[in-house]
Amino acid sequence: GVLALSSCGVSQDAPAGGASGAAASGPCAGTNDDAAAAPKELTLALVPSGDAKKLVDTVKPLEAALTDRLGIPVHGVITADYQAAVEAIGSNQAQIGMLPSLQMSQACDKYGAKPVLQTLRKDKSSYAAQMFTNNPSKYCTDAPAPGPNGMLYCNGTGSGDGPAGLDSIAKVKGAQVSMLSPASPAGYIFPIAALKAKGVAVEDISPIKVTANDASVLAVYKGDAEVGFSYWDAREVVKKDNPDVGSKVVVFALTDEVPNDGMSVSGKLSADWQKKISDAMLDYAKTPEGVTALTAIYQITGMKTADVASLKKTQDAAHSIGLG
Amino acid sequence: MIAVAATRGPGAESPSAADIRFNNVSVRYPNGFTGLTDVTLSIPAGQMVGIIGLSGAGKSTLVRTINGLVPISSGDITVGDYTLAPGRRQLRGRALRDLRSDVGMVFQSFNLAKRTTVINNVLMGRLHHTPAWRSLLAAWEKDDVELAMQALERVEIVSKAYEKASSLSGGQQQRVAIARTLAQQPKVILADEPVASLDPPTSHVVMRDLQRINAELGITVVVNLHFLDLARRYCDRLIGLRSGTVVFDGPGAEADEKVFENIYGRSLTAEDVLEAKAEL
Amino acid sequence: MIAVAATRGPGAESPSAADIRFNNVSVRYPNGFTGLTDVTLSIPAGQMVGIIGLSGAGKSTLVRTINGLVPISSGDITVGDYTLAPGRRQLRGRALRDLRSDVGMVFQSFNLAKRTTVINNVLMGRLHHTPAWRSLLAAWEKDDVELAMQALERVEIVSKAYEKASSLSGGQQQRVAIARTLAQQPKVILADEPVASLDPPTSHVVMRDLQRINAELGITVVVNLHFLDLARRYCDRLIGLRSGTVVFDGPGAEADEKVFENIYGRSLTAEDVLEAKAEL
Amino acid sequence: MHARPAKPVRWAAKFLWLVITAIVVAAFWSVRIKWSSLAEFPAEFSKYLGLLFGPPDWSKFGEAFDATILSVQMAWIGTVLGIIISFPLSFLASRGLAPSVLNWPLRALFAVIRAVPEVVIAILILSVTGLTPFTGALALAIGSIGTLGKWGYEAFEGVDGGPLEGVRATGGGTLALIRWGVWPSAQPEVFSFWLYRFEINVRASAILGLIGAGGIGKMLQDNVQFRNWDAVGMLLLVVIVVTMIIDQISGTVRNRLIHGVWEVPLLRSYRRRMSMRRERMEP
Amino acid sequence: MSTAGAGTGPNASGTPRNGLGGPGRAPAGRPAKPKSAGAIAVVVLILLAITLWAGLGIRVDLAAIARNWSNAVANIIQLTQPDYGFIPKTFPALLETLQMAVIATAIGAAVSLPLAFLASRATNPHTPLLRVVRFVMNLVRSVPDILYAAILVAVVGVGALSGIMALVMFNIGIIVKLVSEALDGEDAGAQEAALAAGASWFKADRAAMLPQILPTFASQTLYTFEINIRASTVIGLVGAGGLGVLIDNVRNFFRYHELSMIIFEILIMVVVLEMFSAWLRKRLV
Ligand SMILES: Nc1ncnc2c1ncn2[C@@H]1O[C@H](COP(=O)(O)OP(=O)(O)OP(=O)(O)O)[C@@H](O)[C@H]1O
Ligand SMILES: Nc1ncnc2c1ncn2[C@@H]1O[C@H](COP(=O)(O)OP(=O)(O)OP(=O)(O)O)[C@@H](O)[C@H]1O
Ligand SMILES: [Mg+2]
Ligand SMILES: [Mg+2]
Repeated sequence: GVLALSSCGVSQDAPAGGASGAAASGPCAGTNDDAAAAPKELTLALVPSGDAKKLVDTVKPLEAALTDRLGIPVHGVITADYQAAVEAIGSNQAQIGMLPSLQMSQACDKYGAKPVLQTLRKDKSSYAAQMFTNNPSKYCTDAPAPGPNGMLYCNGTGSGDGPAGLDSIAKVKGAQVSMLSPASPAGYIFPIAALKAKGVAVEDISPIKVTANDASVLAVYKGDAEVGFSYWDAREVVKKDNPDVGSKVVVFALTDEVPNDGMSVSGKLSADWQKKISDAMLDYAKTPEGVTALTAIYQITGMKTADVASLKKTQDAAHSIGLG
Repeated sequence: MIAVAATRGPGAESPSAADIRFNNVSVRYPNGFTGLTDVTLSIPAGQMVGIIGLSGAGKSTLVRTINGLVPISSGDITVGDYTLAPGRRQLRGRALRDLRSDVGMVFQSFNLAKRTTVINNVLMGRLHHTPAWRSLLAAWEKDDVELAMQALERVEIVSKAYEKASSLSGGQQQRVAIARTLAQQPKVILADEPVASLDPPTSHVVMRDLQRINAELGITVVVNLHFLDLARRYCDRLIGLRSGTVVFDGPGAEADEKVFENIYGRSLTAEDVLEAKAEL
Repeated sequence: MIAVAATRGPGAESPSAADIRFNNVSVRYPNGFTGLTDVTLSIPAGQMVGIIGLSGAGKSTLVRTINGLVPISSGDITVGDYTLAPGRRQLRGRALRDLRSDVGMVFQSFNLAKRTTVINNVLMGRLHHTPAWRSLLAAWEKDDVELAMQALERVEIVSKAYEKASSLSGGQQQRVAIARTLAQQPKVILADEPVASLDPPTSHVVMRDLQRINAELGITVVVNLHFLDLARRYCDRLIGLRSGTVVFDGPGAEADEKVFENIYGRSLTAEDVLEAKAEL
Repeated sequence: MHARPAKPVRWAAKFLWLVITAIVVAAFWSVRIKWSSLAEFPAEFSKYLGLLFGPPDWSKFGEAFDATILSVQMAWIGTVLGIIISFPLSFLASRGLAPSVLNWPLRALFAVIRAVPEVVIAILILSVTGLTPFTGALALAIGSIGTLGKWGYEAFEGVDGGPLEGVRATGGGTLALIRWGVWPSAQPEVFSFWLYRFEINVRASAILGLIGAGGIGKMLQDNVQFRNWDAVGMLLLVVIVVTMIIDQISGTVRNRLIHGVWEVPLLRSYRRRMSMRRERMEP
Repeated sequence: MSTAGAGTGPNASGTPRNGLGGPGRAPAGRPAKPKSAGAIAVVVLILLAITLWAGLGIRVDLAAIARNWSNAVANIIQLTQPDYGFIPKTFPALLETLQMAVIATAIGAAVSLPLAFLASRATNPHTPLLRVVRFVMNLVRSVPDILYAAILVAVVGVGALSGIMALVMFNIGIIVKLVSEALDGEDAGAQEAALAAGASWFKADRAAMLPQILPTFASQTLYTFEINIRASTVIGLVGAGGLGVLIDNVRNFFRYHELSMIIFEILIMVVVLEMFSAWLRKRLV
């Protein structure tokens, strides 16, 4: 085995042919397979950005609505692992994926999975990643003030439009920081890219790894970390169980805008079915029940057709910190 | 016993098929130690031969060359129609297994599969004649089971047939080992110290068993012994080994104190045995 | 040997401290089997006693009750100042260890720790007198090492002191076991079939060793034997066991064929031994 | 004539000890750890014990129990498949039972499998069987092949040579040798490591929950993430009780197979062992 | 077993038999073959039932394997092609994993050895203590390693320390189990001899049993070292450092050639350890 392996070493960064070559040339738009037979059932893979337990309960209406509209059974599976979700879509084990922007690009580059929809939150198709702390006196240059949702913000972050407050982030050096896996755009890539731009390397902070945005908030809320990364504003998810999170945890910086997560469909479906699925989802997102269910899952307020070019921003940010 | 004799198949036709002849046989172990030096012997079929000698003299080595468990380094051995030769010309594969199925062996340490039943152990003597799938599933043929039962009856331990071998006493295990050899219907039986660690009456019983098998079934018996009185009493012929060479070969009656002293390199009872200890 | 004698500490003062007395001793094993029945015996200090009997007669059981390895069920045994009693009154803890340090045992299967050196095995005999931390670190006291070396010299195997026990031949291992017992400086030596599986000359050497230790150091020796000639030749006194009861007790010279037949329940050499086999 | 030998100095052993000590010291010395934080450990630990068990949150017990059972099922199928595949391969990997052209590639295969992390195995498999517990079971099965295969050939090569010789001397072929010379001796050891691997798989299935295979791992991870310590405490108790019950059952089965008695390991008495030992020593 | 031992006691049936004498000896009756087939069938049925139950529970779908096996091929091929250029970047993580594994193995082995002696019936005659130790060890073993890591990360914070502590707990479970089982199976003759010479149990265990299980102990310790290296992938999942974090990083960006390189490095360590273990065993036995 040893010999066999060593005889065929390759360089990771040499273009290996196939779909991955697309990364270098412009944005990936995905493929379809019109020869494919109509699917008899569909699997929807969701990567949780919130409490997966709640996701299980809120995913039921979504399953039902899609089943109803498509006429074949659709069932949702939650995986906490980004790579697992992408591989599942790539191999047509899951046909629909609710994925963060980076994984949408990856699934497209690697397996031709078509990015069809992007979510809208408060009518925005992008959002900022935030940095927050339980030690505002260290990171805030002005007094924290309540934003529209009643939670505390400083350094001009209350609007939710990034970038903001990035001048104070150099102080993060040496702190305990809760962050998500390196594949998370808001929980890792954009904040780390912002820190790098200010001269703080990953090695300069001590990371506490969590796998969901609200867990990152909780880590700071409970004092396990001094600073945390998440999307804006993940504190709202935590607020239900911990009403004082808005006063104990203060947001002090916002990164560049991150393209919203969205929905990819397998490239092994016919264009016809890809469209059917995307239409069904769009249609559902317009109904009142749809809005309620989607809000419960991801605070989504609507859906729109994916902006393939914007998705690429995440990949570029990842490249800037030596990932991807 | 008659039953066993009666069921001996066509393989038993000519006892002369089992003459054993050593021609200038030497054995060198892989570590360079010489176990046997230039041994030339002829054991006619149907004889009962005892081999005696000090511990380490090469008794086990001699006996084990006969069924190829120890490969020889020079010379050759013929056992019936088979020839054991050194090196490249070694007997192997099918031919070696054929030879071994003709030569039964009783080991000093019994070499039973302790965790399986007595009858399964005895049936191992039939493995040579059993198709692979049968042996795999332990789906023994009726005839073979019958043969094994008769062998157990012969050594009078049939009542333990379905007990685990590990639950038997040493003497009982030794009998199972003999039964396994009988079930094999061999032309030659090799026995490596079959009575070590048995009490005197039991030792006599086992030796007598071997003697009867030899006399009644005409099977050649080669037996290693530490007990001179047993050797003299039960064997037609004694072969004395010392440091891998034959130093005595003759009828038991001829083997007197002098001969033993020669074989063992010292007096057996003298007061000065302490002096001899250094050799051990 | 003189050296060993000379280093015998104050513990050796009065040999009479090691008289062994059995009073109506019975042993019932946990599974209900009765190993000894109502044995009454007295072995004065300094005697060399051989115990003979069929396999399973209770020889090992008898010997093992003396150092408490097998607990007795009724009666009592006194060994010097110690009394072994059944049940609640059992000797245990410190007192039992004190008794055992006075009683050396040579096991049939040698019971050496094969993976450590010969000298470490011999030094096990000194464990009773070694503080726990020293035994933990194997930081043996000089005097103890000296004693162990002398014991090895006595059985003439000192040249192997630093070899692994597993690399020795059977006879050599038996001597190491004896040396371990000697290093213990006991008042009594119990030997459970110390010559089984040794060749005749070696057996004589071991028996003579025991005899000399008995004669020169005044140590009581109780030895289990399967070999009648050895028993008769080397022991002051023979005790015959059958089914857990004493059926003979007298000097070796008195033990003739008749006595043996009684002990073994059958003739040793008769032609009808086959009849007796069913018992085994 | 019998000079006392000088106490030999084992240079190789001394050197080996020196190297090992040096490696350990170097590791302690170089690792980036604030050893001082150990001082707070007892206080911190008791605080968390309080959070975990003071008292546990039993509200999700039903769900936890179901998830644990699913993990056990995954582990069972994983173990059974692992055994079915590794068992014949182990024989082929044993020196003396199969030609060395087979031995070496198989040993290499076992080593490769052991080198690949379970998560990676699981992700390769999920592209075949999807985000299901079955994927988890297959991942455990493949992981099991690596260890069971290795333990297998070690056990088969380690069997007592006596019975092997016994079979050889009757003229039996290789298959007979395996069936009657190797298997009866290796059997108890093999059974016991099958059971042990099952135990490992029950615990390893916790990791596979993360990738969507289901079972207790997902629940554990979620609750740890959100610092629901009382729920973690409950999960911990469920896992411990279930695995301990399995352990006792398998131990009882093992006692039956090896010693021929039905006995629950935690209750087995000492006296029993002593009498069994005596019998072993005196055939 | 024990009943068979009593039954074979020769003197049980010996004396009366002898009286028979004469040529007309009754042939010992053949015993009937015990009906073990029924028991075996029951066991097989139970095992099948459990397997069926488990199979239904996890929804076994063998057809999917036949249908989709080719899906994994491309990734597996990538995994067989390591990117050697990646080696230098793995060094810090590799070093940290090795440090953690060495420290955890050293502490684990040192703590386990006395515990193993306390957990074996062969070396600990004190039944209540034995049960307590065994119970605690069962407890220690039943907690999943990932949970140790997760809880310790919460207790002592992120980093090598919590990783090491998790590995130590894990190691103690393994070594104590395997070594105490080896002790149970070890020939206790030498220990009996030491006891018969008046040694206490402690001394007899030290002098007679320790050398006997040293090869087992050494090989199990090396085995746990191997496990520690592999477990670092799990430990890394919760942020305890080492190769695990690196693996997470590369696999999330589908850098399979780099992942392959890491696996290759682990493989080398596994093989070297196995060879060393075999060599050491041979030396010690
Ligand atoms: N596999 C082996 N490799 C090297 N030397 C061996 C091997 N087997 C036996 N010997 C050596 O060959 C010599 C003869 O051994 P053998 O077993 O034939 O003696 P023996 O006469 O049967 O002795 P015993 O009465 O002790 O059984 C001994 O010195 C022994 O050490
Ligand atoms: N631990 C035990 N439990 C039950 N029965 C036992 C035990 N140990 C020995 N026995 C039985 O007690 C009887 C006497 O055994 P013992 O070992 O004393 O015999 P022995 O005279 O030494 O025989 P041998 O010559 O075979 O060594 C035997 O029948 C044996 O089966
Ligand atoms: Mg021999
Ligand atoms: Mg005995």
